[in-house]
Amino acid sequence: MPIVVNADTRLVVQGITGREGSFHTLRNREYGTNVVAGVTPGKGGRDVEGIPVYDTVHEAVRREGANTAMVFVPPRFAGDAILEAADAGIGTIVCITEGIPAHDMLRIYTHVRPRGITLLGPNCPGALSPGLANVGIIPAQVFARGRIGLVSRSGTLTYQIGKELADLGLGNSTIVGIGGDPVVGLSFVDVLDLFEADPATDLVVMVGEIGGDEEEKAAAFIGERMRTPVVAYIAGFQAPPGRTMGHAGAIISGSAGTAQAKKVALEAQGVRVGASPTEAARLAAEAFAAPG
Amino acid sequence: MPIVVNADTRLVVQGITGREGSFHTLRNREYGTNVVAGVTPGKGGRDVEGIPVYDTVHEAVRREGANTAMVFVPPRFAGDAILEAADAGIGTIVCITEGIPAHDMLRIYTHVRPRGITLLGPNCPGALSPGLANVGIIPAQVFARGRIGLVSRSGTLTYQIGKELADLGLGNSTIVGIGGDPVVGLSFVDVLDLFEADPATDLVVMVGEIGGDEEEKAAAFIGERMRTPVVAYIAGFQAPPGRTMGHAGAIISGSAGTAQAKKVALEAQGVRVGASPTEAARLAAEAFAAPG
Amino acid sequence: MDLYEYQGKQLFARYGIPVSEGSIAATPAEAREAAERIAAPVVIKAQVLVGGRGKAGGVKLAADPDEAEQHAEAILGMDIRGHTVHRVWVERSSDIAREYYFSITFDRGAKRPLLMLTTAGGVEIEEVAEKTPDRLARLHVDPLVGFEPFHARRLCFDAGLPAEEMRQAADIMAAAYRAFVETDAMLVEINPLIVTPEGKLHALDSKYTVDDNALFRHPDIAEMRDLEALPPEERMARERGVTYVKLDGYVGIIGNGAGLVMSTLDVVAGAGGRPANFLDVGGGAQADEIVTAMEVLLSDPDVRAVLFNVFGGITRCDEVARGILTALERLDVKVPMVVRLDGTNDVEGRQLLADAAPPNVHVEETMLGAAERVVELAGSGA
Amino acid sequence: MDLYEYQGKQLFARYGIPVSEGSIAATPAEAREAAERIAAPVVIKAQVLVGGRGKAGGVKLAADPDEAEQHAEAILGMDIRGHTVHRVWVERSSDIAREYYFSITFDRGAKRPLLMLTTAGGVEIEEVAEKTPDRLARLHVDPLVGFEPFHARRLCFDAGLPAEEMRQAADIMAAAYRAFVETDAMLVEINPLIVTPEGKLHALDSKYTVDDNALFRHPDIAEMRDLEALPPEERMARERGVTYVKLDGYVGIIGNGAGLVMSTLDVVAGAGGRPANFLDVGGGAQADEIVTAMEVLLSDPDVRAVLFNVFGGITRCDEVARGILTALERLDVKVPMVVRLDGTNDVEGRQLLADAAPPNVHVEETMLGAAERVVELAGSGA
Repeated sequence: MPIVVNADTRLVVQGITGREGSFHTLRNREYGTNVVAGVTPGKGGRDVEGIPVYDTVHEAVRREGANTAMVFVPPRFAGDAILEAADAGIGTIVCITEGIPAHDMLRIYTHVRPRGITLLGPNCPGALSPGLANVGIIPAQVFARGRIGLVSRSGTLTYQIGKELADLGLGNSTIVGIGGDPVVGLSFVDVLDLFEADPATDLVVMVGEIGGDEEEKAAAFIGERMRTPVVAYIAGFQAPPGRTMGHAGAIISGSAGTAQAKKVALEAQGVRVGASPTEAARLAAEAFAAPG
Repeated sequence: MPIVVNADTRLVVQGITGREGSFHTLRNREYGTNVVAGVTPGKGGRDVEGIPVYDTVHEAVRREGANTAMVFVPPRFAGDAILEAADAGIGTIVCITEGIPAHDMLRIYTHVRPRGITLLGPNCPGALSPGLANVGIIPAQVFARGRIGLVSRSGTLTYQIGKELADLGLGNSTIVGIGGDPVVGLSFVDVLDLFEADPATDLVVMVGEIGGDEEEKAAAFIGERMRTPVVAYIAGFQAPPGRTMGHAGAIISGSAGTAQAKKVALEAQGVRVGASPTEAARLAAEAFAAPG
Repeated sequence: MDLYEYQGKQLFARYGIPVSEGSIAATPAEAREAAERIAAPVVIKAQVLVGGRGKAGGVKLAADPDEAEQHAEAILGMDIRGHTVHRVWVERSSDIAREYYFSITFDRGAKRPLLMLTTAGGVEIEEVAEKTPDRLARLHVDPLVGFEPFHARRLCFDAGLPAEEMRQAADIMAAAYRAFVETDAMLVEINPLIVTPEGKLHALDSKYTVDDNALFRHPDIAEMRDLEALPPEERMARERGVTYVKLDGYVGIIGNGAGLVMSTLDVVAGAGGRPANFLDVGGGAQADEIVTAMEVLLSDPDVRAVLFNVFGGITRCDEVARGILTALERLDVKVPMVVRLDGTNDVEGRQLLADAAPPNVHVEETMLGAAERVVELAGSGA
Repeated sequence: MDLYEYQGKQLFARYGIPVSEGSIAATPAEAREAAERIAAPVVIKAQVLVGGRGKAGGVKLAADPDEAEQHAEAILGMDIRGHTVHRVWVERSSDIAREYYFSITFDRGAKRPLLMLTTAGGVEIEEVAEKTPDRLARLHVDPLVGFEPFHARRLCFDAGLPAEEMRQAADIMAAAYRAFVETDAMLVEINPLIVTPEGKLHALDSKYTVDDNALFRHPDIAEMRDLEALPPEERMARERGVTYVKLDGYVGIIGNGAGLVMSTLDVVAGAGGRPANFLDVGGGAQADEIVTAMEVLLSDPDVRAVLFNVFGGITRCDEVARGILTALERLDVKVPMVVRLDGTNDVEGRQLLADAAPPNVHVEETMLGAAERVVELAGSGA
């Protein structure tokens, strides 16, 4: 059973009646995702092309057995939406919203983490298990079904690498976009851990970028705990220190969080790091072809 | 290995230089408890009859390997002391202090519970494993070593029952006073669970009182999960509703929390409930003598 | 500590929960003045720390100041289920379209605040819970995360509140939660929470209980305590810092530790007696505290005999014995006393009593024996 | 968003952290007036969002208003590491017995606020961490539980603060924590935190960063933003809501998604070019936004060629192509452009460009190929 989203997914979409929310919900459903409900306070009782809308997540859980939530509400309400989903007993929460205050996420992370809730994002493209379920905004047509796990802090860069892999005839077990914010739920280490235990994944491609130390922690985790081979790509060698590069979390603070430091940490654990998305895909192809 | 406190206990006493703190610390040490340190902010570097005093619990942990804390500081500072012990990595915290605001305990409980910390109390007499360790204010001379677990919300009532058991030639594996406040760390269910798993315990005597529904929860737990026989005593049949009976938690709210309701719940699960401490001890002796 | 309606409403107003304009009055003249100030029909409400004042005639509508004065005259001094009315609250009368109920209780079982909202307000919540449980919205709040907008939404939708009232209800609930946490409340209840014909939500009554253990950080609330409302023995007990609860029997009971004293009441009742009180001298009591406790207990004229039941842990039995002897010297003790001392220094304690041999003190070895003896003495001493 | 020293100190004062009396001045005359008001020796401090102003001569002591005016004259307009000084902060000069350091940072690795205190203040904390790590007290605070007295005690004892200063230090730390949380700060730094000869603790400088994503709830802080401090292209970008960072190269780069754009910079550098900027049009960009982005990018005179790298997910490549064509019509584009479109509607997008066939637009199929091409064009277009 592929990780994060799969055939067991019963999705409720928070903010389903918004323009973006309804667009991606329908795309996800069209792909085959089991979308069981939507939530928009005050619009309970309506439906979005046949998907029932409720006023609260609790009701969606009670009536439709939702077990996964996708959050598509504006940033100043998104933290509350995540907490609502957690309170309603949702086990997997995928937050697409960008621009949630970092302090909100600090509190939310501290609350949900010890409760065993899987929180993906915020500011992430979601997760796609090709052929089974797509929760989020990842363009599924780019990715083929296969046995490479892909985990990334960036959306479009992931698509680029997925495309390059597909060009080499390789597909993916699950694509997980962990998000570009300073505080996100699932970290690289968390997703690597899931891939390591996933029989559907034979190789992992990890796509990092400047800022924070999650890639360094991932390197340590790979060295200590992983048997599944990992290939990496890191973006941001040209980024100047002290500037936020598009993602709230993509910033070199002082001398910490540089692409070079991340590359060195990964290589020290035997992880090959591509110099471009093209090269990363080629390294993956080589590793995939090599005897495990 | 008896529960909560035992030969592995390495005790740090918070508030060791106070009158009560130093008195009971020395009594506990005299009994054989391994008291490794005390903490009083600003008095670091001194000692209390050879027990080194530190400014912070962290230092006591780092320098003396303390793993159990006893809190003996005044109520308005005791919540902070519990949080300090938890933050310092202490695994078992025994809070003797009475009068901590209930909202403080709500926040503390919510914080420590998912972290797997054993919090006993507040407003409790502590725990005694006869012959091994005494952490708190239980008068050890009342209790003999033996195979009956004793758990109670009340201090002196526990001593009364311990004495009655001793008069019948019976002793205890561990005596646990869970405390008389509305919010305490270890509940009856938690302690029953520990006794159930404890090879040193063959029978449990549970001493409840009016207020809350922990005895009812314990009854359900006994019915569902316990193989170790349990005998009970409940105090407060004469208590009027709406009045706090000495312990902050001993209050009948509306029609909830009566001694009668608790007795009925326990008897429904086959637990024999004594009408007086004397009878409870006699029932324990009978159960103990009966083939398991 | 329970607050009067008007005190609870003061706190409501402080946190931004809408309440009616009003004044407190201790005399009919003050009630008239209040009605004059408000210059509209008013409601005169007895201020007592007990329910059922409406049925007892403690709440009256007054069309004008004359009527307000008359009603206050009737209500002041009234006895409502054992509580004397010392003050009335005079407030502007409200038009009521609907009555809701909202409360926050300290749910010790769940170890979280419990919020309840129902549109079936104005009656006891137990009744709603029993008869129309589906109309009662309930949820718990994580005390570290606090009250979030989703809690308000869930309560409103689950209770079936009209959409146009949700904003107001959410604001009131958030304010009440803040009050609950910041004043260390054990209960904040608004019943009824009314909707006026204009669609405004408004607290028409308050029930408010604050944690005694937290009063040190709320000196303003601590000052609200009305010692007049207590029976004289309990007032004395409170002033002297003794834990005392008056009951309706005739066997006075003193002991150390709440659980042991409760048990002593039960054992005395089991022996056929009726306890006059609960009195816990606490742990480590000194002789002086014993004297004070005795004084409180003996101030109750119903007490016909006293049972002293002490199990010494921190408390030393010799110290207790000394306290008893001092009390016998200082106080004019007319009733017989049974004393049972066990635990720390019990031999010394019993020896002290044996040496002094006061005529009306009977020493017993066991708790059960002591209970039987005191019941016997109380029966014959009437 | 980084705040100037004087802005950070305004927030300090609001939360009760002691700061010096002072005024902001944009002219030497204002600096003189400020010094006259203070009527004591003052310090004139350049307000720039960059470190090292002391070494650059941006901080001067003035004994009287004359001297204050002279120093302000010298400092205003000064260039400090690329930042022009537009304002000086004039504050009462402090006597310093000792210099400490205190900060709260948003530790994203630990996902908790990190508090640091050392008595070795006045220098960069990295230096302390490296040279005297045992003098640096560090701890994390649980964001749900918050800052508790024990945190203050631990920091003070671990840093070896004198006992008589602990009360003041604890108050300052608690206030700073409150400020950190309530203003959504990413950094609150007091360096130096001085002790005066009289033993008073006092913030002599401030470093303060607020989360851009949280400015919606802090309109007062949002207004503190000084657009003058930005290079003109970035100012334009900010006004138009485009994510743009100016770099020192000559190849202009536009793409969709932060990661892809960062990667594009690296691939261009790998091909031997130097990126002039980072510009992310974000997800789902419409033609208008493409035009705006182009305008921002082309306002930089250093740009010799532009690389457009788009991978369509939500973004549709035909929409991007339309934007490019509109921009070419509206703007006077003199530099060559390489366009690479992939993903959603890429065929349609490429077709639109092929049909219009603007003379200076070169379409490439792959990212690597596009990077090589733009470097080649930039080199020959100089």
